[in-house]
Amino acid sequence: MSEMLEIVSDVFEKMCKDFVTKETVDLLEEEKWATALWQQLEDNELLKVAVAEQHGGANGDIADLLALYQLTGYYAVPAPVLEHTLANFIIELVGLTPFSSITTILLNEQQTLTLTNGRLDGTIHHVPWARTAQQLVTFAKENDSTKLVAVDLIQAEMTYATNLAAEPRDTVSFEQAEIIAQIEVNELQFQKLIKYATAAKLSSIAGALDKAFQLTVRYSKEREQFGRPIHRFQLVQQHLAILAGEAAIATAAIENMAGSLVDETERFEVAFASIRLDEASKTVATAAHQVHAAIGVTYEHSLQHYTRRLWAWRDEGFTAHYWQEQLAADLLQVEDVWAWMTTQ
Amino acid sequence: MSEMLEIVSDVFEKMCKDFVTKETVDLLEEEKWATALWQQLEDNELLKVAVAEQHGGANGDIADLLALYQLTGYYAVPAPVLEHTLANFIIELVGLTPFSSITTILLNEQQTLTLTNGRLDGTIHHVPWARTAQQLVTFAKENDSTKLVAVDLIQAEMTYATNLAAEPRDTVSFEQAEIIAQIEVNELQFQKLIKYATAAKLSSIAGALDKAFQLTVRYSKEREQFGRPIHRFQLVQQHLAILAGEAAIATAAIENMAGSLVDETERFEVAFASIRLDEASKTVATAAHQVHAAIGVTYEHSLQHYTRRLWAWRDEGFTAHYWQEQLAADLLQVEDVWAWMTTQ
Amino acid sequence: MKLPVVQFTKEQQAFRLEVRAFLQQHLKEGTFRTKCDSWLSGSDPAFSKLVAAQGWIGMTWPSAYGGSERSTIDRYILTEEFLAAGAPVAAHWFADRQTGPLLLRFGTKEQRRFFLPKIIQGDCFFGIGLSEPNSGSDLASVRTKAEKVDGGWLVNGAKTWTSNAHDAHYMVTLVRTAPYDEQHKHKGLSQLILDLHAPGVTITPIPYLTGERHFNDVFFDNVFVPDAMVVGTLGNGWAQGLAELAFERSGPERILSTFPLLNELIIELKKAKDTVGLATASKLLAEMWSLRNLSIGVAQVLEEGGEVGIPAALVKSIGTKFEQKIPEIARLLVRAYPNLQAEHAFDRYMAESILHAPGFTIRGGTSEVLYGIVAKGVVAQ
Amino acid sequence: MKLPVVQFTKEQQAFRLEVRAFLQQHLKEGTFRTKCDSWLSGSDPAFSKLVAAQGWIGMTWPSAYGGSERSTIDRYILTEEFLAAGAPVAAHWFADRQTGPLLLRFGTKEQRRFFLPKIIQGDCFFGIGLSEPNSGSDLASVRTKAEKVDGGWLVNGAKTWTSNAHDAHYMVTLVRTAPYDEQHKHKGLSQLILDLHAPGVTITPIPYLTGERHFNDVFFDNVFVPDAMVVGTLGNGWAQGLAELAFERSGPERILSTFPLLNELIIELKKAKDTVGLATASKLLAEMWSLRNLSIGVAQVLEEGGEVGIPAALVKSIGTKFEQKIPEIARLLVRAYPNLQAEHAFDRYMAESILHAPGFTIRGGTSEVLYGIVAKGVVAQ
Repeated sequence: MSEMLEIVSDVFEKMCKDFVTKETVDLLEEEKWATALWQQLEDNELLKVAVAEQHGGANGDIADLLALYQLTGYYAVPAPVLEHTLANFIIELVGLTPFSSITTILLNEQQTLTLTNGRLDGTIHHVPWARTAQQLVTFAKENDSTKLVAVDLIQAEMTYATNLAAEPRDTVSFEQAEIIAQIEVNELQFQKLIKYATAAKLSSIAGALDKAFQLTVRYSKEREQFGRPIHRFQLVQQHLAILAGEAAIATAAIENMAGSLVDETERFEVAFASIRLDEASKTVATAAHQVHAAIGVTYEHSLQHYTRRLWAWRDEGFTAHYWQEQLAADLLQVEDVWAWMTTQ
Repeated sequence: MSEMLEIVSDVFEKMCKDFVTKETVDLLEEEKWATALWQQLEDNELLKVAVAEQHGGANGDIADLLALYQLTGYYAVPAPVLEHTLANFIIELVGLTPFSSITTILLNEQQTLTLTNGRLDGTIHHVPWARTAQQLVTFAKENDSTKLVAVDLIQAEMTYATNLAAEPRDTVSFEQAEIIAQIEVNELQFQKLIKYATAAKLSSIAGALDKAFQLTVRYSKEREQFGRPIHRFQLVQQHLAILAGEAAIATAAIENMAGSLVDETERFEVAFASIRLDEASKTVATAAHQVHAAIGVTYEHSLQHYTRRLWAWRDEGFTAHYWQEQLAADLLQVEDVWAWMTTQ
Repeated sequence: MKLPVVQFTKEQQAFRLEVRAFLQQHLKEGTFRTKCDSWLSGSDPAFSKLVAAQGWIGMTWPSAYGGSERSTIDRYILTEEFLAAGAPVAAHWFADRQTGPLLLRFGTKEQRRFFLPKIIQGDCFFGIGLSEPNSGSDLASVRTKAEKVDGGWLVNGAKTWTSNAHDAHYMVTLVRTAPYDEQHKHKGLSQLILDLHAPGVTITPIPYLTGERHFNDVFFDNVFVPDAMVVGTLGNGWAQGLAELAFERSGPERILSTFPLLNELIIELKKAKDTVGLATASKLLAEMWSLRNLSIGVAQVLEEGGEVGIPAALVKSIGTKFEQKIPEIARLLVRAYPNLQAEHAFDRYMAESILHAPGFTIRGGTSEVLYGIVAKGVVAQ
Repeated sequence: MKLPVVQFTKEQQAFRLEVRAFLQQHLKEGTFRTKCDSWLSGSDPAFSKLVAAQGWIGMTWPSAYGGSERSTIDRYILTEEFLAAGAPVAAHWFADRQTGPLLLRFGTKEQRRFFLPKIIQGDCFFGIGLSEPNSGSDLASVRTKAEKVDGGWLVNGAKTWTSNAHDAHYMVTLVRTAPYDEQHKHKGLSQLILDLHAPGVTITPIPYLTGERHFNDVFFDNVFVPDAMVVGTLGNGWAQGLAELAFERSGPERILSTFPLLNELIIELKKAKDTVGLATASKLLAEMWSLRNLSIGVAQVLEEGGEVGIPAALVKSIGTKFEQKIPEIARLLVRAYPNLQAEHAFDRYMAESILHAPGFTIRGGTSEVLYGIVAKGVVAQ
């Protein structure tokens, strides 16, 4: 992490602490969100961290963004911070101009939108924060080629829906919608974009699972059973050790992945991280709930904000499923698996 | 279990206790076996329990045999008791005459022997106790049909080998060997025979895993660590509970399977038992060794006789692999899986 | 630990088909919609009335009270079919599974005459009052107290995690009828039948993580309970409560809570002709089959009045892990976007299963507590 | 718990290729045959001499003793390559991994001068004398005692589970140099370098379950150990021993013991063009990758002299479970008939892996003990 971003990270975390309470996250269930936080982030130019200087940003890189996304996951930030910043990062990357009004992004495995003569048609499901955003950045098919397009959502027909964590995931339909910008992406660019999008999601997941781990440690110290704090029981210690392991594994995976992306040496890091964090999400959610027992499955307790996100996020965008299939195809071509894994 | 067999079972178990010590099982490593036990079994006509009365047997059924095989597994009996009795049961079933001299059997998924004009050719691997037996009962291909054949092993070329548990599993080759008997088996008979053979193996596995469980309980009471018997530690209790569960599941599976075979209502019981006991073998071997710690991986301790058998047997004959594939094919035809499982 | 092998009789098989036909008809008519974990989270008093009309609540109880005196195995079949179909049986669940047998074993003649017919008719639901805010797995530490007054008891304190208390009429409540004694925690506990509509009772929801109403806190402020509502022997509440647990731990509801998802998984795999996936699914069926053997065996022993503490704890601990595992394996085989509101049944059952799964290995005795019970049992043998 | 991300330098990558070429050459020449769990069960003094000739034993140690002063990361790379190739490095393993670092930290100048060059030349192997017949995981309960005599110590007692003691020349032995005190078990323990060929030493094999010689009992009957062979401070043996554990717990040998099987599995799946199987195998690779990140990060912190107690315990507990899981997953994907003598590499590696797997989660700290260490660590933070 650059020195600049260390400061940005600290400020961002302070804002999360100040503006994202359990009650703020709960707002999502009432179809509201953390507008006060958003205002603060905007006022402090934190939404432009990875935007180029010529567009008024701080010129951060993908690793900087991923560090922020660990925080949005850790605090379950109920605002489209990831979507807006990632959308702008990605459209800048392909040479388009970033937006200052709220922008969302969805890069999906199944591409259901079509582009014909600059007009967009089709329906896309599970669009994060579509109801809140002004622009959507997504893929569209034009004949045999894949385009990255930006489109104004005012032209869309929308059905509100949510994921398992009550985050907005709306269904969006276009009929002959005019697009703001488009650019063709070749296979190499496509891979790069979906790796960035996957890495963004994985960073949030790592943040959420670290939080579930921290909440569990805290609870194990506060809760007493049979006259002792429960962390004194071997079976609870086993859960804590398993959680600590998954958290450590996840953190190391994310950092190695981020390092490879920023160095442009990435080969399989995103795929491996995706597969490993899918496993970690399950293990962490299970163990955290088991230690918390009944209290953990209540709406009142904040554990659910993190475990529900883990359950939701793992099945969104490019999933572990997808990356496993990619790796399987790659392995068919690999001569020696040990050399492949250890030699650049 | 019939009353007759309850008595037979008791006598058989008493002989196992008297004639099968740890040292007897160790004999296998020196290419010896429990000949004294064999003599006793023969003298007491226990090898003919399931042979028809007209052939001098006690007319037992498959459930009676399976009960004995649980005991051969529980005591790791180092003698071809299962093979000899099962071979005779099976050849009687298809209308041939049982043998009194030692007979072995191998029904294999891959049929590598061919029959031409009453002459047998080919090589068959992993034949249990071939070095000790006089006859082998096995499948052979003749054109497109499958035959059950009995052949005198004196005509075979043999290479000694063992399975993971040091039990004889020899490679046997025939060249124009004369056969003693043959009979064609149709698909229905084939299924019946391989189910009996699988059920026999599974009963031994259930016996061995019950023994591994019992040894572990005993050890947890004897062994002290940090000033207490180890069964007082929650993590050891967890292992014991898991072992108890697998043992109970395995016993119930075997008994339901045996019941369905003897009633001739068997549909998927052998397949399910095979799949579930494959899983149980892994779980039991792992947990039993973990509780025993270092002592359990020594040659001196008898645990290894049972865990090595579990590791060996699960990959012999018709394995869980095979039955899963069969069930997958069946499921394609099943209308309603709940109805299929619960309605005869 | 040998359990009997149960072969269903022709009559039992016919009964299964009868129950199945009833459920299929109501599914078709839209009386209910299949749901995972319906036995605890699917409370529908109107549906319970329909079940009662069939004679299927309290079906094993004496005819004197309106029961059909059917066997435990018949009831087992009934329960299985309801769970497999994901029918909403939560409203009458505790009265049928626990309160009835408790009253038949320990209740007075008056209690039986008063409550059992009402339960059988689907007019009287019960909650269970065991846990307290600070007791958790340590049930012996309950503090809710009942003080003797003229003609009855005054109850003060609180119970928590009471499922569906808001739909229930009464609650069997474990209280201290003698002062708490640190050295003999299990003593002085008694079971009272407490009218949830009595003055001084406050029921407040503890919303589930999905926001659904399910658990409740139940507070008692000088709630009067007549002497006639004491169950069994004063001070014997701990032992009576333990006796209930075997019924609670080994039923099909510890195996089948997520069966609708497993069924849907197989439907999806069949559609895709995915034999590799079906081979994996067959492992789940093998687990289910092996758990059913154990669970039905326990039911048979219970019918015969035998001791099943350990095998019942095994069914609970292994079965609930199996229920929990189904969504995690299903999502590896078929891609899903889990959503409680989804049209697509697979996505909906996935969401129900994932969100309810954490509770499976907690409610009715955590896996950790059960491991201890089993281990102590096998070591003592 | 943030660990550094290590990017290998160009030099390090070149070194890896150098090691790999050496191993491939010797594989081709038949100097050794790939084996699972070769670091503990593949003792071959002649091969150790070849390794020494490359300067690859004690390669991080000061040049004053013949070392190459290379980095911990270089040594990490070396070790990885040896394990991935399943090379027989057990003979010099403990001297290289533990004894050298111990002497560099706590040994006298004379001890270093005497032992380190010999170790580096592959002429001196060490065993580890920790466990005793009744100590198990409770190491503080060791009873082997050393009594002060003129010029040294007389050792009586016994050690057990000493790997490859029969090939070793010396053993770092944990003994009581002060009487056992139930209240302060950790006090009065010291580490002595004991000559395994000294009078009074008896080494008897404890055959492994395969019958192979691997573990040993080592008995001491009035064995004289000169004063000069005390390591570090008298009575400080417990603390010195603990310091060794981080080195012991987090290396690639806690991840790669069954890598030859995983590699062979992928070869088989590729042959069969089984992409579903390869997708499952890719999960194993993802686990391996994630464990390596952690393990290499710990190595880097160790290089910088940092504290790694908890992450090292995590690598050990998670890594050994991973090693143990490989044969169990491999056999679901490719049919095998595991056999130590098989021609077919897959069957042979399966047998080696299955038969050695139980030890992975026991040796060097059982998983149960490690869970306690980690939990106490995270609770204290």
